[in-house]
Amino acid sequence: LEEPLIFEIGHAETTGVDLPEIAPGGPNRLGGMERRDPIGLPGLSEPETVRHYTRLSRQNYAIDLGLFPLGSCTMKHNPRLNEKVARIPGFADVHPLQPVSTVRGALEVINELAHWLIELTGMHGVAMSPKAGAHGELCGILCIRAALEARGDAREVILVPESAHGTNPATAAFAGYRVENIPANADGRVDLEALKARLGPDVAGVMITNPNTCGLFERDMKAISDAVHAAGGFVYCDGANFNAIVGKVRPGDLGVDAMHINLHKTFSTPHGGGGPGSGPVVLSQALSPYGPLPFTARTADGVVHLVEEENAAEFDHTSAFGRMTAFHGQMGMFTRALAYILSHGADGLAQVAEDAVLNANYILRSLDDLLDAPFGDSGPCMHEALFGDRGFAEGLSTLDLAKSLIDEGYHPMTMYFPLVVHGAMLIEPTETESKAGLDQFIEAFRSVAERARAGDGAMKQAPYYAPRRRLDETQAARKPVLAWQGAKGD
Amino acid sequence: LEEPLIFEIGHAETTGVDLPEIAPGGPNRLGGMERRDPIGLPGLSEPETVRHYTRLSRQNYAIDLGLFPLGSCTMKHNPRLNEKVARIPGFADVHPLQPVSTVRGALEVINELAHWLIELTGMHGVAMSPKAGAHGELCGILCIRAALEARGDAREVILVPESAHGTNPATAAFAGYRVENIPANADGRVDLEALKARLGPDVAGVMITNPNTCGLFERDMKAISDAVHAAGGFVYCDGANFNAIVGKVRPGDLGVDAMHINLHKTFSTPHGGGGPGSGPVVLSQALSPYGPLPFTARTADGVVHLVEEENAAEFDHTSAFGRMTAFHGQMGMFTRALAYILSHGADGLAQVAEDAVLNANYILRSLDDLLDAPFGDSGPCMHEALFGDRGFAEGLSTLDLAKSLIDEGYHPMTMYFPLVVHGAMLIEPTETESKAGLDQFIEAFRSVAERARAGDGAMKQAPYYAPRRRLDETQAARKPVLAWQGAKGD
Amino acid sequence: MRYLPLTQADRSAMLDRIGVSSIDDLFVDVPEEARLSGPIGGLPLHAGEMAVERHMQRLSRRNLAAGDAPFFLGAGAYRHHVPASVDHVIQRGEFLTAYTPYQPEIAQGTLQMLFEFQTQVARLYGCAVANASMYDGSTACWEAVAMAGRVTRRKRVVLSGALHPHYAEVVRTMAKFTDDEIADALPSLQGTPDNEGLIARIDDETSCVVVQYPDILGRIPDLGAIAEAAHAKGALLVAVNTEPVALGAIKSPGELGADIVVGEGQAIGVGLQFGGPYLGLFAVRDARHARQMPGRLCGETVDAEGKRGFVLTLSTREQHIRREKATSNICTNSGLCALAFSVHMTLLGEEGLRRLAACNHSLACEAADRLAQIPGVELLNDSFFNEFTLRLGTDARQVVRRLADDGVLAGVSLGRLFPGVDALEDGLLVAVTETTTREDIETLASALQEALA
Amino acid sequence: MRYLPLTQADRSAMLDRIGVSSIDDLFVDVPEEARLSGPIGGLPLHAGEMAVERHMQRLSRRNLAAGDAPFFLGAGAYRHHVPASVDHVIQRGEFLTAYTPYQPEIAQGTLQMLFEFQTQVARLYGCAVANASMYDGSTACWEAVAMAGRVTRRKRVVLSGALHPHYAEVVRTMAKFTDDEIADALPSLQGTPDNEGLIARIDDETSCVVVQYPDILGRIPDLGAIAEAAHAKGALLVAVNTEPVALGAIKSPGELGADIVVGEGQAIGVGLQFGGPYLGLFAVRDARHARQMPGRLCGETVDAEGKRGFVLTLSTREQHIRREKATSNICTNSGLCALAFSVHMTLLGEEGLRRLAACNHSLACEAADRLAQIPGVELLNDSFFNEFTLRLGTDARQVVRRLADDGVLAGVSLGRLFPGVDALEDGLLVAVTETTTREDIETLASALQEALA
Repeated sequence: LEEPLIFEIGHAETTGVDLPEIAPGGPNRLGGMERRDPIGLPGLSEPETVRHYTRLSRQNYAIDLGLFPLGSCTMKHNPRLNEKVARIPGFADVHPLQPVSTVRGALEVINELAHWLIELTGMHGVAMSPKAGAHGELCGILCIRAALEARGDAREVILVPESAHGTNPATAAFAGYRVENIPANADGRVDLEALKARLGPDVAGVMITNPNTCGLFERDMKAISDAVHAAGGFVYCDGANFNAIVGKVRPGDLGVDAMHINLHKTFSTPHGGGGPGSGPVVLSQALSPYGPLPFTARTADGVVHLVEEENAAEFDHTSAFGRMTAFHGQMGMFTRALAYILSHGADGLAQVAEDAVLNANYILRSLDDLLDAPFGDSGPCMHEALFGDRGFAEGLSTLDLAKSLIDEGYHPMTMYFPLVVHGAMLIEPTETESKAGLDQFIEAFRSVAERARAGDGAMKQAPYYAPRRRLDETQAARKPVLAWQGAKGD
Repeated sequence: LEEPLIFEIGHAETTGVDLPEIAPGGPNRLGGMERRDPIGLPGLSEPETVRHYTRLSRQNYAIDLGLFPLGSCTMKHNPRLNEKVARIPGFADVHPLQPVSTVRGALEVINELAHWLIELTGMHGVAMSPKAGAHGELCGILCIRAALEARGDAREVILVPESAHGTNPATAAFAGYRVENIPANADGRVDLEALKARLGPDVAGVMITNPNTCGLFERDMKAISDAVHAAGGFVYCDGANFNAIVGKVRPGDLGVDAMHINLHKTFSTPHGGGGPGSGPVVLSQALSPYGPLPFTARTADGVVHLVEEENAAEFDHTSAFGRMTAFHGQMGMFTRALAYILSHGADGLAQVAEDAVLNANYILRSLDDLLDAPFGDSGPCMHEALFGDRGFAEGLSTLDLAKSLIDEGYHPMTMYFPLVVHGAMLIEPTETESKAGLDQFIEAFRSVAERARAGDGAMKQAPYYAPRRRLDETQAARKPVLAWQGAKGD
Repeated sequence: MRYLPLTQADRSAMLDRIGVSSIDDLFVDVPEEARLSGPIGGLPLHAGEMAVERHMQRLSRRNLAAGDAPFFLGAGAYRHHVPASVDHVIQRGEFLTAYTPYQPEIAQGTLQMLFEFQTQVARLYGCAVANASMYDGSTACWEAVAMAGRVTRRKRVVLSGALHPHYAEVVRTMAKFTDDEIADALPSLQGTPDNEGLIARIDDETSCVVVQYPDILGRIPDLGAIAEAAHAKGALLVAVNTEPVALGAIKSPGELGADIVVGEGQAIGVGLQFGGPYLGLFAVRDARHARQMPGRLCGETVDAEGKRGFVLTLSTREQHIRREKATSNICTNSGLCALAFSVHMTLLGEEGLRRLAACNHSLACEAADRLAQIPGVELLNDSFFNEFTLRLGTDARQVVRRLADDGVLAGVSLGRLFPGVDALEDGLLVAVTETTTREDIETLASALQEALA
Repeated sequence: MRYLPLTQADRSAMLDRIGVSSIDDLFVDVPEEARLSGPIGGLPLHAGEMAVERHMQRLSRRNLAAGDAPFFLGAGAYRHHVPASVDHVIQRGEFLTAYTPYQPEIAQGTLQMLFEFQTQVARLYGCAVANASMYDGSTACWEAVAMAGRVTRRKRVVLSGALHPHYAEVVRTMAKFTDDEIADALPSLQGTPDNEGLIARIDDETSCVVVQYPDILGRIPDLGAIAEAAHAKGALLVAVNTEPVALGAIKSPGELGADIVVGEGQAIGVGLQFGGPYLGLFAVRDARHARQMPGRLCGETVDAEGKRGFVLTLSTREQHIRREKATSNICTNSGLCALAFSVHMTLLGEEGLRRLAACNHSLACEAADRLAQIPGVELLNDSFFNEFTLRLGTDARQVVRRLADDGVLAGVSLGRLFPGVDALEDGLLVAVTETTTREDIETLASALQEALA
């Protein structure tokens, strides 16, 4: 059965909510702006609503259904306890502008999470308000810009490795910087000498991902940081891959000045089909004064304060570059992330990194006889295993392998990223997969890889067993249909 | 992907719960009964557990996925508000033996629900503790037996119509009665004259379903009751079909002495794949004194009391026939049912009955050109439409049609029940289906009915598109495998 | 109404198709005088979610939730921590809103779960076969008695005095109608269960002897000796367990020779819920007894393509097939509670169950020692798992009520369980689980000391 | 650890396959000096569910939940009743734990939902196209300003003084780095918004004028007049709505000529959550502007068999394709909040939304009249929907704090929103929704009267 659109089954007069009937057209104080025309919003009764969304949900793949081998995206299990605590009325049913005397617990949560993020990263401060990873990146780059401006130093360039996430250059550009690439060396890491050669008074900083998007730890990270600092720049670290090192390595010890943390990656707040995210940014001592408002601070008396525009001076924070968002950030994600950190504890978080790296290396070594592993000879990977499409039969691509993997019951791995590897396949199993689950996945992956090498043309039409066959993305983009075009009446 | 058993993927040392490690074998007070051998219970981590059960769940059909045309079973939408209120800690986290001063609210819920059940049925009292419909039936029959014994009248026979649910004769037998059938007349109802002829001093009572299992209202109900009462017997009414008349007709007005109410049918507590149920029994004035303990009673001061063995005398209830169960009945279902009643209100409940009957007649009249409707000519049906297999091609049965319906995306209707109609198909759409949903179902049903008439042999192997093809029930019963037979170790 | 999808236009169109002019015409078979002329007396009109939720919240606040007080009640219902993922699973619409799995092709989720559940219960109980669950422990207990009658064709039932009094009352109630003879007794207030006295009551007419393990006073009887004596007389031993967590620490009843093991499964996954819905567990040590069992059974089989699958089986025992000749009139199991139990048990696993049991026992030992220090308080039990009996030297009901007024839920008085039995009235049953904190124990100790001073 | 499935035996077997002897060997690329020698400072070891839940519960009790007090806060975040089925749907694992729908064949659930969401938002806003959501209203507001700059190629932004001050501050913050010029102002404390003053600030260099509707003081500006003036100067009108329920009662911004309509969708389905996660809504009146929009867009297409299906589209605007040339650096939407909004909106439907709006307005009118009767209290607004401004004649911040101490959450003081602006300090914003009871209004009235006496 195909699931129709709500616009095809709903009626304007149907409602799944019982509310008193109030005659329209009576006296009102709407300033003459009363709405008269139909809006075009169909309603469904509760039974129809629950069924519609239940059926829709079953066309999705999800972590609860199986492994999500998405390199760089860290799709791991979402603990149900965290869903429960986020729904405690004392957190879920609190207004952001309530008098601080009535929200001490909420401020405690923010402050406690901030504290552990600082400890886990070895940094000095943290801006909690950014709404997602890319927002956090922007926040970090703006801190760098604010710090440079504060010393009257108008630098223009941000250096970004070729293998960076697309958000990195987009963020730098959005913050008004010119983006230049840093080359990689043969073993997939930043070319330290090339970087040093490029540094100079026009370079505001570098944006580096560590572990990098090839799944490798940047061995020279500290040297890179030292060089950048020596040249008067700052080091931004993309925290997307923090899951590989949480509890094991502190970016602050490597000289990083700013790093965003995707709470939905390392700290497992649910991905939700594309958000909401949450992107706190940890900051070095040099950048902390420039972090945006609001934030929380615990004073010597143990009280946690909310620091906003009006009391920034009391907390010696008048250099804040401004405000990234209304209110205080993603509280609902903070409660989940804090519960995650406390549940795992110091031992559990280190185990997270260890098991994530173990699982990735297990996959690397279980597939590298069949697939080209471009950096496989240079030692272990971190939490993700990278392969290229060398050895595939003529005419078959990474995309075909990915879509064939769907027929095996799995979500595809990350494809064509990083750009530095041809037909890249980046696989991140995460620590929440069992060995039995990995073995099953490896078997499925080997089967599609063998078909790709053998030139099984049927792969070009995969998937066959998904809710939909391949979708025509070109048509969607050429003649965009972005809203239902039916009538607004019934 | 086939989902393995937990015994095939779990390990004795794996656990999804973090608990302190306490060394076994230390001093204890277990009276020398310490367990030493392995138990054989595999554990799974939380990610594996959530995934296992999520995947399993997707092999089920459910109301949330589609229409459930099960005659006599009233599978309707389960409001999510009811799930929410049942989980309020003040209800869900209360012990049945707490001092009554700490459970006044729980007693209020029971008493309030009891009050509305009495009002809706026009009866005098209600026994709330029975755990399910059949348990309620037993309770009602035991009330009858207790009342008869109290007047020293040892009657031996219970009369049951041929079309009755299997629980009716089983219950009567379990309560020590001999069961005799009452014949039906040509239009599918109890033959009043035959019944009258059988009544006598050995007849303890009758068990009647109204609306009956042919989906028809027993027009002569009052006359039946009068005749039974005149002969010194009692009238038990099976309340399975109360959904057809709730808010429209009160069984008490028709002379019923006892009727169980399946809260999961009329009042939509969730079916849960086979329970838990809840079967309060409403009682006439004559039977109320014999109802079992415990129950609740509100005194003139407004306080709700718990009446148990020790204070039964204070509440003038020393004739209670005993206790049906530990504690007070299905509290978790009471909260849901009360929320259901209050949500619908007097107008909504009557509308429930009206829409349920309307939907059933719509199906009756949308299919009766294609299917034999044995009582279709004698007027409208109540909340379910009954068809027979006359007109099916040789070799095709109601079962084949049912299994073919699965391939159309629906759960089968009730089959081969009531027994009085050959190849019976009993369809109850309930009031929570939309017209669009019914139209889609009718179309699917017509298509399989046409195939059954045309003799489409492929139907014999249906379903084709379900998680499983037809299962070998004979093998299951002949060589029962009722537990996993693997080793208890890992 | 938010739950009713039909619009007025739908209703008109449908009446047209049916060929009647109004809904009333569909109720033509209901005699005029039986139709309600107006709405049900006193019941208000339909109400929005907010109003209903507020009403229920208001009522709930008149209860003292166990989580809001130091809490020590047991006596057949135990408060354990239920992992958040259990509730997540049972709220999946595909489990919550599914029907009884009579159509196995589209009910493998429920069926495989039941098969796993049956195996878990059988193993926990040390039995060969368990059914797909019953209403609760007390009704399962009666069903066991009835089954023992069918197996032995005898009518005399010996109940241990230390059987939960509600369970005993259910058996007595049902037996009134089946003419079974019930030999019961009161519990003996001594540190060790009176096995000799019980054994002495078993005779050649006895169908079964029913023993709770641990018993209602928290003591752990030596089932092995009773089994031996029962079997010597041709009787069956029915073991009743109301705290499954205990079986992570003590031997299973099946291992000790019980023939039928029944119990309450509420402690694992289900929660307190003021007494219901709960989860009746029912198992037999000898697989040959399976066909005499009541209730639903799920069995393994194959489908037309040879794939493993599960079905409800041996239904020839059941009422919908056998009608008045069924082994029981039961037609419901406690499906969703069985799911909750099974999910929780899967999360625990053997290691988790053993740790949970160890943690319960160790805290209970601490609590017993602490409370026994209070002047005037005496610990009755020689053996116990997570529940024990204190003698207070005064009417424990009064003490419990007084402590409740101070917000301490002190336990279950024997007077509440056995009203009118003077010899028991100074007894207080105290249960301790992993949800009990040391502060709770201290609070109880102080409150008790004060109340007894 | 309950979340980590590997057993020690698994780990050993895996290390064998990899060919190293210990996990440490896998971290060989991490320089020795960068490895932590011990556990993270101060962080305790792993904790069970009970311990974590207790800790969080303890913290939560230091908050006063809105449901536990008479509650009148708005100012960009509104408390509405969310039907229970909304939370049920968003907890479905297939929605909750799904990834961004980049693989459309196995993400039609999320994609169809987004397509329906986009249509609902577009219709509510009176626009042609809406995107799949942004972080929240304030960031959507900045994205609208940035987009207006791209469309008009102008750099001067006129902000209405009655724009939410946090929104204005976000725009000002971002503009510092993009060199946009921001012309802003303070709100005028008068009954009707100062349209003339605003219009006078629009010039030929203006890329857009940003107007909140209803505005931060609760007044309902005549957007039509502003749109006309803006268009006459070649500028775009960006309308900002923070209370979508209002649009069930008043004309849509698109209908009135707004070019870009953005807002906060939190009020429908999402809840208060101390400010996040919320739901940024973003729509354009003219479909031709779609390619200039930021954020994800879901579009209809067909699959290889011709079946209707949905995909993320026009991604050539986005960072993962265009990198530094993208229209925004945004890469997340607020997917689960969009789902909650869409489910709630589907439950409401047009009829429900209109009723909800009518009910909010009518209760707000009652409350305004009641509160204006208090001596010393003056109602500022000539027009309002469910939120209005009172002048108290004294510092409203103090009054709010005092009432909070008495358990009444009286509203948002203008002093909190506009710190340091003396002219506004006696202003109190009061919001009233369907969750407000008449008793709440009376409680507030008495408390206010007492505080002002």
